[in-house]
Amino acid sequence: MEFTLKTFIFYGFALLTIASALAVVTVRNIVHAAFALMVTLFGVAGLYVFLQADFLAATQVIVYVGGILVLILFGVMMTSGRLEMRIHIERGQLLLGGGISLALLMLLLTVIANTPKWENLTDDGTAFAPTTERIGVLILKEHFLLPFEVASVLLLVALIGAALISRKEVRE
Amino acid sequence: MLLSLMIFVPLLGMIVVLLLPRESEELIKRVALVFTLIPLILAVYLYMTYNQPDLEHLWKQDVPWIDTFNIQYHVGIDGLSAILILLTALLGPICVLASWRNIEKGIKAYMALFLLLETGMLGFFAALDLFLFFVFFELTLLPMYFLIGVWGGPRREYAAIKFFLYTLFGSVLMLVAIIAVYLNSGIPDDRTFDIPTLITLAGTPGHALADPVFQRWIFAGFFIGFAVKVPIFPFHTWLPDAHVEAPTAISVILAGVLLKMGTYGLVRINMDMLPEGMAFFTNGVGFIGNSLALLGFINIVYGSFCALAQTDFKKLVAYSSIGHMGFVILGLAAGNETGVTGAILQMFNHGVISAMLFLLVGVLYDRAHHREIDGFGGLGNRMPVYTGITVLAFMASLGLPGLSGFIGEAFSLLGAYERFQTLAILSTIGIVVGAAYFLWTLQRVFLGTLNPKYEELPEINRREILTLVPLGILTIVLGIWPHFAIEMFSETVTELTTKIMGTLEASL
Amino acid sequence: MVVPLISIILLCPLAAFAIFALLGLAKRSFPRQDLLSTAAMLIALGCSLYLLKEVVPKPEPHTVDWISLGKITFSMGFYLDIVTVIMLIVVTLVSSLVHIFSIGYMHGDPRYPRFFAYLSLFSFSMLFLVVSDNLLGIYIGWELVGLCSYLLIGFWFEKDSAANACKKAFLTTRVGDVGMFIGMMMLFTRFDTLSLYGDNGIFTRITNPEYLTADASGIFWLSIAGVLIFCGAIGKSAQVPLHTWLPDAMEGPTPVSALIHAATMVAAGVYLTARMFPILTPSSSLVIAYVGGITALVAATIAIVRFDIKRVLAYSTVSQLGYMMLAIGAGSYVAGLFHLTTHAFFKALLFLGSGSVIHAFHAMHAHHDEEHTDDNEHEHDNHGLVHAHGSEIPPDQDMRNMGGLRRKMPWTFGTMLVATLSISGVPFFFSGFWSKDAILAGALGKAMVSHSPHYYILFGMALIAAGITAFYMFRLIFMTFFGEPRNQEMHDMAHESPWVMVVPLLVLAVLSFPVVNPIWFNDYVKPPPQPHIHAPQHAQLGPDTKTGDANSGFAFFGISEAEAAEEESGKNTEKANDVYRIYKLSHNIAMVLSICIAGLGILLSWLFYHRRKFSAESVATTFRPVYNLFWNKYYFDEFYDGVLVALTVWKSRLFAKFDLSIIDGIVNGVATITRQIFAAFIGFFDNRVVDGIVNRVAEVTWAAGGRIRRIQTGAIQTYLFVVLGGIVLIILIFRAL
Amino acid sequence: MSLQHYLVISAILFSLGIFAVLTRKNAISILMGIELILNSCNLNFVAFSRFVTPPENIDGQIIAIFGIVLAAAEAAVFLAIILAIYREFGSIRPDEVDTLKG
Repeated sequence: MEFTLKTFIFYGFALLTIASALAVVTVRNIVHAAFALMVTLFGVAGLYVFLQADFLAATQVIVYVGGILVLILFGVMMTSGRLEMRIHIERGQLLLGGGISLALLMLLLTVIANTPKWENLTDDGTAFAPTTERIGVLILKEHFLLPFEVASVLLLVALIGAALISRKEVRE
Repeated sequence: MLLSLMIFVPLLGMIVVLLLPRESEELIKRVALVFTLIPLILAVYLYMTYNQPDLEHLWKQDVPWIDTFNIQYHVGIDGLSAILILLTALLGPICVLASWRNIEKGIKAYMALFLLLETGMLGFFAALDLFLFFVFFELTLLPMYFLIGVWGGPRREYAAIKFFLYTLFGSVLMLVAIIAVYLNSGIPDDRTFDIPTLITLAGTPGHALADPVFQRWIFAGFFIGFAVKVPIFPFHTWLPDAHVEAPTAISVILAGVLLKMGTYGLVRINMDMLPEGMAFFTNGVGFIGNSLALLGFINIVYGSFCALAQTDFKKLVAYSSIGHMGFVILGLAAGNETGVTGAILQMFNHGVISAMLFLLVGVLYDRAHHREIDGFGGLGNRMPVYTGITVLAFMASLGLPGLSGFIGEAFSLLGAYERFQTLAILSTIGIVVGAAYFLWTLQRVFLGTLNPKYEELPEINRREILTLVPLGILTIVLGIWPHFAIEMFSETVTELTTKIMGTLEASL
Repeated sequence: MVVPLISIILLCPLAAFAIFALLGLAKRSFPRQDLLSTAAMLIALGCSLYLLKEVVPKPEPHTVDWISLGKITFSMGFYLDIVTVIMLIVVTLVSSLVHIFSIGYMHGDPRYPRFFAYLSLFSFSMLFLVVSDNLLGIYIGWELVGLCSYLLIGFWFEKDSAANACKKAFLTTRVGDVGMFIGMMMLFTRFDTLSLYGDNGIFTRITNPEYLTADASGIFWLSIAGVLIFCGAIGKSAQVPLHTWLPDAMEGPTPVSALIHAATMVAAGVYLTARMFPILTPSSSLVIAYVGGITALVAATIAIVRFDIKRVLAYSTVSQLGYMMLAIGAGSYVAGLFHLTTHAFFKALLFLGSGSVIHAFHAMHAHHDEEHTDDNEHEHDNHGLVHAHGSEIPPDQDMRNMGGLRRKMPWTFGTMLVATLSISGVPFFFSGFWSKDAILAGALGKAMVSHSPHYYILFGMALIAAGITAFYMFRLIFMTFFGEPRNQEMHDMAHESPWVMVVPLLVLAVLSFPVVNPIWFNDYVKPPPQPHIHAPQHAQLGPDTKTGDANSGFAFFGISEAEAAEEESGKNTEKANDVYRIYKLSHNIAMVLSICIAGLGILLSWLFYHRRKFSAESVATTFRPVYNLFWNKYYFDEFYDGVLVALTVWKSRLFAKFDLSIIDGIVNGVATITRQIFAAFIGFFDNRVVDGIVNRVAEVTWAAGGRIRRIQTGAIQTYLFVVLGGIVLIILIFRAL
Repeated sequence: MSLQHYLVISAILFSLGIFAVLTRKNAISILMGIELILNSCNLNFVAFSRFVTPPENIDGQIIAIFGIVLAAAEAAVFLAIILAIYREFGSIRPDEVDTLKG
């Protein structure tokens, strides 16, 4: 594997993603964690670009960064207040959780390394073709129409549900 | 096909009744009536067509049921079962009508159980597979237990459990006998429960089933099972209790049909399948050879005398049933054409007449709320129509010629006299005592001065008359022209008696 | 023509009853049931008279197969010979007259329509019995008339005495019927049929050795069967010892007594015996004759001391029925049937007459009831006798309240006097004389021919009974119609009955003269052959001589048997003439004796009850034991009630108790033992072992649950730890494997 | 830039997400962990779509879009629940919300 600018940028994004994700799970201040998450999401969006998923990368940025992250920040603001900005972590739990996560990681890595089918599947450098139009056709015209509709209903239900749960009891 | 339809229509009715809401009582009763009328209509059609060869296929069905044991769903009709099915189907709607007003609680469950009972009874008379036969036999037991135990009189639990245990005791012996017959019916892969096949096998010389000693034991097993049902002395004490406690319609079914199941079984299994056993118990040699006739005689005399001593109207009728079933046993024991014809006629006629008697007792009980014979008096003046019908029923029951009860009794005795002279002559005591208790009852309840307590007793109503009239008409018609009934089963009886008498002659 | 006519005769009264019964179900009634029933009977009467023309000498039965079972066939059918027709006419005639009489007598009764319906049903049953050609048919009619008798005796069932009487009548006759049924069973088993006539009938097969051997055992068997069949007649015709029901049956309305309990139903026993004449053997004949003779005498003696006008007539009926039985037993078939016919008319007349008297008194009944009961008791005290049943006599039937009625009720008196003269055997102008004389002559002739002391005794009994009959019948007439009124108040109220009641009396009175001509009777009615009576004197009879001259007196009744014997076989003309001569002689002797004894009876009665030369009371006191015996009816009722009925009831109680305590006790005992012993063990096992295990399991589960539940921390992260840790572990383990 | 690269990144993200979910004592942190897990999944989908299926087949990307939609919905509901819990318990510490404790 030759070391090109492309690979350099790829590794840069990968590192950014992993490092910021690490920050998400380690920093004590929840607001910092939220910002670290933002970076992670950006990183993933970049990786999507490398995977020639341009529409998805854009969606990732808009929805995650523009939507979900803002939502999370609102959540932080409404629940933590001024006092509870810091995240408490217990030592035993930390060790146990770390152990399990590490074990899981090792497991996954072993699986990845030991699956012959997945070896040598490199980027063959096929020309980039914009995906937006095809996604649009697939979702709105071909066989993903139904899932799309279902997903939209799900979203609607979720939003109504969220509104219902979070509002104050009228009766009281 | 039609036969299966007839058997399972009441079951369908039960499901329909169960689906109806509990509150719509009128609807439930009507539905039950409709679902008991359908078998009656089919039975009338059966009466018209049972002996037409081109329609024979309508009245039988034979499909595998449990292949592992070669059990089939085999139902069919011959003269004997046809007449009893007719009786059952006739009493069905009458009983529903008789329950119209006097079942106060749980009419839904009552009707559902009743319909289940009817399926059991019809199936029993039609079954031609021993296993199926037993299943239907037991199927009647359960609804009956609840019908007596839930809707009965003050001692209903006692009566119901007594009925249940007695019958169960009998049916256990029967089951043993059935299994013994099955195991001896052939090599392991070729065993059968099929009754016609078994009858043929039992008549094949050299076959395990044809062994006289084997047949004797099997005969005894079946006999006790059926004897409890008939009931034959000394297995009879459940009957008065069950009758006294059961609601009117259930008494009617009990006396009208359930007792006939015992005697039907005696003919279908004990006589037809086990002629050697039958011959052993009726060959007139010694005590054993007279035992069946002796039991008939004891039933007649004992039942009649016990009836004479009763003070409870219903108990009296119950004991009279025991007496009358004695004639059936006596006629069957005779084994000749006259006797068996008389016995089968007596089965049918007793079904009709005792149904009338229990309905009549029920009418009185519904009005006066007690059944003490001595507590009435002079009702003849107050309720002339009721009295008239009662006189008809009593006279039919005490064997007045011209009414159907006479023919059965007379023929049973005529037949029995040929074989068991002394017992037949002694049995005529039952005729006199029978007249005595009915007339005495008639006097105590209807004659004399009117008991002032009952000056306002209402006359029998239309619905009650409607339940009684068909039975009354049958009583008179069959009394005048018994051929209507006899022609149904005369062929069956001829075949049967030829076999029995042949076996008897060979064994002597 | 025969079958349709008989069908009409049967169906008319049946239809009259059916209309009543069907409307009754709808709780209505036909507006004029009385006219309907009467019309039905009159039609039947017309048809019966017409049937006289249809009689042929050797009739064949008209049958249909009723029940066929393989080899055996029971047929039902009609048999029409002269005897049948005579019975038909007697029944329909008397029945019609009784119907008409009842229109007046029963007027105003609350159950007026029902009475006529019952009468119609009775008439149907009786006619059915008469025309049946087989024993089964006869038995059916037999029992049906019994039912009607039951219903009609108990017509006024509010009276306890009536309710008792009807039950007694049914049960007593049923005892006899059972005997008859056993007889039928015997005959059926032997002959495979219950038909009497025709090629396959019993009377044909009886001579066939295939069915019955003529040796001693066969004859013995036949004798038993004959006597058993006769048992039915004993019950129905109220012969000793089953006679007690008939006097009690007087509780029924008087027209019923006239029709059923005097003229027709009770005579059915005689009819049956006559029908069964061919199977009678010497021994069974003798039994029948003795039963008849004893009955005649016993009933007559009881009748002497009765005060109830209807009871006197009832015992008289019993006595006369005994006569008829005696006649048939003695072989005087024709005489028996002739007496049946004449008796039917004059006894019906007597009953209807007494009904007329009772009707006249009836209005008084209500408000004199009490004081007359007192009177009766008073009188008993005077007699110093225990009158168990005395106080039961209704005042309007008590002859001691009557007297001097002949001026008040001339028609009733006149007609009843005719009947009394007839029954007493006053010579020459009354039918009863001829028939009674024929019976006496028959018995004496039989005695003289057979040299059997039995028949001499029987003749003596019959003769005495004849005398007593004359005595008590005139006692009745004198006490009722002559003398001074004993009860002025009742006497003043009495009146002659309306014409609907008087006309039947007149018709019957005419029939009590020898309208039914004995000569005609003898010409037409011939006794059937009795193949099994091989009396030695008959065996050698010659074919001879039909000459028995019909003008030489009235010997033909006796001759009939001889003639029958002649027709049968034999050679010896001389012997036949001998027998004929003996019968003729016996007839002359019997006639003289019977006239004498009847005269004696009437004379005594006149002296006792009209002229009062002797006091009946003093005679009674003198012969107190005998009087007591008569008064208490030979203690039959006491015996039956005290012994037989009590025994039966006791036995039934015993059985019921046995059932309840022993049989049911065993059942319940088994149940209890099972529960107590078996169940105690099972209970222990159940409590300690089975339940113990269940409880332990439950406790362990409970405790375990208490601990294990702590795993449920409720914190999601704990669960996640466990789940993920578990997954990792599982994967690791599987990889390791 | 082979498939394995993406898979390794995805696996690391997944493990970190799991770690956050297991150890964090703040519900919002847990939500963030879940978002990480979801992202790793999406990344996998897209990577497999890119390398395993034919180039014109982009089903994996569409699944990833649905995944994002799901994540959005989930986030909304999750936060709503957190708000409700906060109102109820005054805390969003998951170990304090233990009403289901046995």
